[in-house]
Amino acid sequence: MFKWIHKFGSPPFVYGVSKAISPWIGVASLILFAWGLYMGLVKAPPDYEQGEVYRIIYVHVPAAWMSMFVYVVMAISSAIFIIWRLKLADVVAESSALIGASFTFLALVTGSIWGRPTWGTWWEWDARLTSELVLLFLYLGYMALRAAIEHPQSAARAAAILAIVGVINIPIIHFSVEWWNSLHQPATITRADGPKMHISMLIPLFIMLGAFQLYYFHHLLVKMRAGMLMRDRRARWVSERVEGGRL
Amino acid sequence: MTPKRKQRLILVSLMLFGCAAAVGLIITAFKQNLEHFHSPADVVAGAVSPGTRFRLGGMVVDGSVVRATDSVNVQFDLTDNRDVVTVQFDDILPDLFREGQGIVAKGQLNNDGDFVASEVLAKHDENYMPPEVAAALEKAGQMPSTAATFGSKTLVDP
Amino acid sequence: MTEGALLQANDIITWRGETCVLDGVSLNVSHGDVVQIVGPNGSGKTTLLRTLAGLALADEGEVYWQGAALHTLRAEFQNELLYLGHKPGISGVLTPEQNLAAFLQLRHAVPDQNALLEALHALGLGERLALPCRWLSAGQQRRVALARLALEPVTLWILDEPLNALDVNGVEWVVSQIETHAANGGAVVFTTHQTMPFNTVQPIRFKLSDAVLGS
Amino acid sequence: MTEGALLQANDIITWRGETCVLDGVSLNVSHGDVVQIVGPNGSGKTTLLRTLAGLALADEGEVYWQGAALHTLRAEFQNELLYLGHKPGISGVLTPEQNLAAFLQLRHAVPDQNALLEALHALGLGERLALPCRWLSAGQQRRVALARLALEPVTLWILDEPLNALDVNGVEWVVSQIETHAANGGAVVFTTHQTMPFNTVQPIRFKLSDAVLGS
Amino acid sequence: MKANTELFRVFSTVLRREMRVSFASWGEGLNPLLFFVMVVTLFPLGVGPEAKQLAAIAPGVIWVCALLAMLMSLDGLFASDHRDGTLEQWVLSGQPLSLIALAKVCSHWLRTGLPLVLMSPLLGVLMNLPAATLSTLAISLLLGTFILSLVGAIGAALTLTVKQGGVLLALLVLPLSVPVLIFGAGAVQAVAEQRSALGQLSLLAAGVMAALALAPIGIAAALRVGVASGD
Amino acid sequence: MKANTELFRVFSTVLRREMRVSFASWGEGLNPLLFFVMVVTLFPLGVGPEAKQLAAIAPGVIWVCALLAMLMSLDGLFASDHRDGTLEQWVLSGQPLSLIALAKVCSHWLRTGLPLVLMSPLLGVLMNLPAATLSTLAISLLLGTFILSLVGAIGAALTLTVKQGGVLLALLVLPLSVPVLIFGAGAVQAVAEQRSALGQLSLLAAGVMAALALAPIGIAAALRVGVASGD
Ligand code: HEM
Ligand SMILES: Nc1ncnc2c1ncn2[C@@H]1O[C@H](COP(=O)(O)OP(=O)(O)OP(=O)(O)O)[C@@H](O)[C@H]1O
Ligand SMILES: Nc1ncnc2c1ncn2[C@@H]1O[C@H](COP(=O)(O)OP(=O)(O)OP(=O)(O)O)[C@@H](O)[C@H]1O
Ligand SMILES: [Mg+2]
Ligand SMILES: [Mg+2]
Repeated sequence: MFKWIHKFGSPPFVYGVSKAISPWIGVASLILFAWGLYMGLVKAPPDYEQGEVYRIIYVHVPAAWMSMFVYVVMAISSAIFIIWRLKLADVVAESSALIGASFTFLALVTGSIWGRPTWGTWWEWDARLTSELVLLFLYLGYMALRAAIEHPQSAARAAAILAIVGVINIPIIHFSVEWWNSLHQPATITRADGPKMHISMLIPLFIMLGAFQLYYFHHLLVKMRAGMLMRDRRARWVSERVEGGRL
Repeated sequence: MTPKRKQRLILVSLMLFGCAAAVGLIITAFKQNLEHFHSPADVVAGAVSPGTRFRLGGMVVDGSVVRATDSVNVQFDLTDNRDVVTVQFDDILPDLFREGQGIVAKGQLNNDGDFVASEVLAKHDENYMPPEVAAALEKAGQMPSTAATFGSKTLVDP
Repeated sequence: MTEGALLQANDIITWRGETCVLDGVSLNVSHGDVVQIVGPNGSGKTTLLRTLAGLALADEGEVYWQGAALHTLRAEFQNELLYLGHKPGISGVLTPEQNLAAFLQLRHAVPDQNALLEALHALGLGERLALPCRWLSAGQQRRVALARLALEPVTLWILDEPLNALDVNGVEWVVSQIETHAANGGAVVFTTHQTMPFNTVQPIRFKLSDAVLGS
Repeated sequence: MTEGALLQANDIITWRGETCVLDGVSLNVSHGDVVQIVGPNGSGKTTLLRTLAGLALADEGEVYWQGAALHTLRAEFQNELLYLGHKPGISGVLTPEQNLAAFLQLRHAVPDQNALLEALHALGLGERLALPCRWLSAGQQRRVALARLALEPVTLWILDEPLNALDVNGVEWVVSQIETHAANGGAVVFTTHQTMPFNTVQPIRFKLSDAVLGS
Repeated sequence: MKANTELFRVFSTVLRREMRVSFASWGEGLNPLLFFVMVVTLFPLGVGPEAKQLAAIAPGVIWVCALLAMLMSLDGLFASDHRDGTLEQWVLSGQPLSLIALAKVCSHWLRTGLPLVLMSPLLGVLMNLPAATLSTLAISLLLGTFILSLVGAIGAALTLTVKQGGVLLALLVLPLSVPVLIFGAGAVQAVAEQRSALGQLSLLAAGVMAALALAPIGIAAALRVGVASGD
Repeated sequence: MKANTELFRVFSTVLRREMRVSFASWGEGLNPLLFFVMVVTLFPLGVGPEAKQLAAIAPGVIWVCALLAMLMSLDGLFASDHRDGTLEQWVLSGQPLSLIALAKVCSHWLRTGLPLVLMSPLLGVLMNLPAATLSTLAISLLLGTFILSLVGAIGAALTLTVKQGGVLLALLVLPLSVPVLIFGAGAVQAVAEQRSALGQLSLLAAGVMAALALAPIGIAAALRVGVASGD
């Protein structure tokens, strides 16, 4: 078991796999984006109450979900790094921060734009909105902390601690709409009794979600390769690859 | 058990106790009214004195909306199915402001007992569907309640 | 793994920036050993001592305490360790007595007040007991920190340039402490650029070469 | 007033709290003199050196520079003085080069960049030119400060334990600098608890007794 | 039993040492209090002393100022211990570092948070807060400042080796303290608007318990990392 | 002529060194700016984001925050130079200490005051200040923060050897900075009420000139005393 993890967690192996599959994932994500946007912006019907405005959902919701998903990935790999000292896990966490922050920013911006016409305000210090803003700050803090500590090993561990501490924010984001009867609407899709959204509107949403996911994985794989090269720059497998021109 | 182990055990159990206490307190908190707003019934009962800024939550009474012809000024009634408070507002209302819809208004009572709002927020519910589907559901009498939960927690069952 | 070694370092490799400061260092310390790490300025002595104490993480290699990896029995190891580095942990606003008492109380339920005063007197600080440490001279501050050698009965001492700023008497005091400690079966790892007038022990010299060349 | 003395201290008395640290100290330093202040820890060496440099004020007594009281010609005196204390004025965030350049520029309109690099290389810091000083080892930091000895052509050096943390090579470098300086007619006042391998000069030893007794 | 008293001894040793340090440098202790009082009293000067306007912004102003005062004082929480090597000694003491950290935080709160709490009713009066809100103000600050001490200490420990880490500290601690601010000011606001503040206060109390249970572990882990990176 | 260039060299040497230091530890430079932005944006959080109310208190809030940001950054102005011995070296450099002090203050202002000034119009917009007041806000801050840097540096130098002298610093500097706050906020208020702000602004300018002329001497004297007391 441990041997197995070791093989599949070893940088040279991961580097090779990543190099082989990341272009395909990138292409797939592009296709899904085009398809999802077409379905969402053109094919899907307008909403009975909101009319056309609601179409911002096709960016807002995937971005919001990804913002949380990426953070969870970051926190879990940070925990793995702290507990088992697996350096690859740290590379995953490091590579996720920036894109996670971008998703969060996107969710905040699209939410704000959507909130103005529907709620009557760009911003309210409501539980969902505030906790999502906190998430953005956590991402920024993570990156800033990494950058600020000069000793790379210490930087990695300190940032990992921060990522783990901050993970309490994720359930707060998700359940805030139930706990605090907030301005933000309760869950439409992620609910026990099934989605409260018409199927013709729902399908494009899932396509967009797929596109966002694949885009994240593509980005992650590419950044991880750079991270692994940097970290293992003194290792033999890197010099072999450099000499062989197989970066 | 070595003393070190024992120490660790004590520390861990203290930690667990702390977490449990936190969970207990959170549950108590949610039993309390964490709403940021008063209901019309509170206002009529005199819970808030004029001049105090506060939020008022409730449902817009059907047919009560009166718009001024020469300005954006608008007046409507807000209810929790028990009492009614008149609200005045002179700014642009959000798209989702409808009669029968829950809203929250920020402002203060004037001396006549009317609520002068400086901001009105409307909330959208979790349902998304095309207009045709909505019409069909309406016909079948299966339309989910449109009163978004924003004000509904203060609503008294009629 | 050498049988019977108290402290053992295996193939420690530490990089700082693009410099390999410790380039595969292995070291054994047993009961009664007095080990002096020698090497020019910047050769990695401080880095090595901090790694042995478990303060700094090595990039590769592992330190063992009585046969088990350090990080698996941190508390047990630390209970047997006294580490004094370049910054000896003396607060300038506290008096020598307060400073020492805080350290002793962390180890023993009831610190021996008499022994404490005795040690401070032996170190020539008898007239300075009530003075905040920031008013003391450089050598006097160092003496306050060194008083712990006489007060905390642990097995392993790791001392980084303990003689800094000490006068001749101070140096002799440290030497005699080390000799007594080794005679009692304790172990000492230390560095210094000065020559130490040892009488009863012959320190094992462990040489580090200049880090720059290893880069 | 002694004729021809470069630096002269007359009957310096300094109290710290209830302790008389300097109890009427008088001292003469002339061109070519190398004066070593000796005394046990806490005997007032640092206090004396700071008084000579004009950093600390004595309760009584006066320091003269070329016959005139220090405070009457502060700038002229300071233009001829290099003082290196326990804290040598090296900022941890700047590189060795930046640190030194700032000092040189305060003295000379155009500091000699070549000489600067040469001195740093001679002190074994050639590979650390771009490293912020806080990453340097204790001895390397001290070396950066000492590089000024080779770079600022002034008459009087006042050095408080310049050998702290230095290795054998470092000590030799300092010794040779002091010897050259004295041979060129400069004057040096310094303290150290270590023995220094002087070849061409014989330092004048000026003894301070333990301050505690003077209280 | 033995292990129990042993733990208590570690805690009280560190607490006593810290109290001694802060007595010796009394200025440090007064710092945040003075800041708090000053800023709150500066506001009427800058904003204009209209009674009604003041009362409207008072809960927010007082709470923001308290938060800032805590944040400021956190910046140097471990700095001097790090500089003089005490932190290294604590890490190597063989005692639970999280307990030492907790003692350190408690002493920090006793000399910064508690004075704020005691002073706050007076400032509330100065800012024309209705008398009914004063006790809520004090209680919310009591709970809130303690959370801030605990959470802030994680930030302070994480930024240990960052030169002048104040910005970073603020960046790290603020997201976690925004909820405290919202519930704290919200509790006072609620009473001012004649609603019950019990909900907000129990959330703050929950925060205290959770932070007490979890923060010391975070602080200890961060301190280990900070000390390891040396310098 | 010669003496002239010599003085300029001293000034620019110290200024350059200080700029290097602050580049190397970028966090330090950002500290006050971030503090400023943070506090100003925290206010809507605590007070409630209502546009009209915000605009009414905005000049005061922005000015108070700027004053605090400056005060905070002053606390450590000479601390690290004192700790590592650079200050001793400056005192002994044989160059006019007041000039060195002035360079130090200028570099302090460049990396703390100036960013505040540049950021202030944006914050004004955030706080719903009328557009016409923004330039006055910036100009009043430009003059005011420079006075605060100069006057504050005297305080920082006086409290050099006081451990954690922040309290003392604040006590010393505040009385002198309250007038700056009143005129500064007053100028913005005046424009908001469509009166002329010329009176307040010229008073601030007078303050700058006076402080430029006198403060460096005070700072130098205080530094000498601080260094002499050693430790
Ligand atoms: C700045 C404003 C906003 C922010 C920060 C925000 C944030 C979020 C977040 C974090 C989620 C994911 C929650 C989860 O999966 O647990 C979410 C979901 C969602 N948001 Fe928003 N939102 C904002 C505005 C809006 C507006 C104005 C609307 C529409 C009226 C809206 C509609 C939705 C919907 C439909 C979902 C999916 C709910 C589900 O899980 O089924 N959001 N938002
Ligand atoms: N980031 C870095 N990049 C390059 N070299 C570094 C870096 N950080 C530290 N170093 C080098 O690592 C070495 C650390 O050495 P260490 O402090 O262990 O020396 P030492 O043997 O204790 O020296 P001393 O006798 O002066 O105390 C120094 O040579 C230092 O210059
Ligand atoms: N406030 C005070 N009360 C009493 N004694 C004091 C006070 N301040 C300083 N001292 C004493 O004054 C002396 C100062 O000595 P100084 O630092 O000059 O010694 P030194 O000869 O340089 O010693 P070292 O060799 O350790 O560097 C010390 O003995 C110190 O304890
Ligand atoms: Mg060393
Ligand atoms: Mg000395």
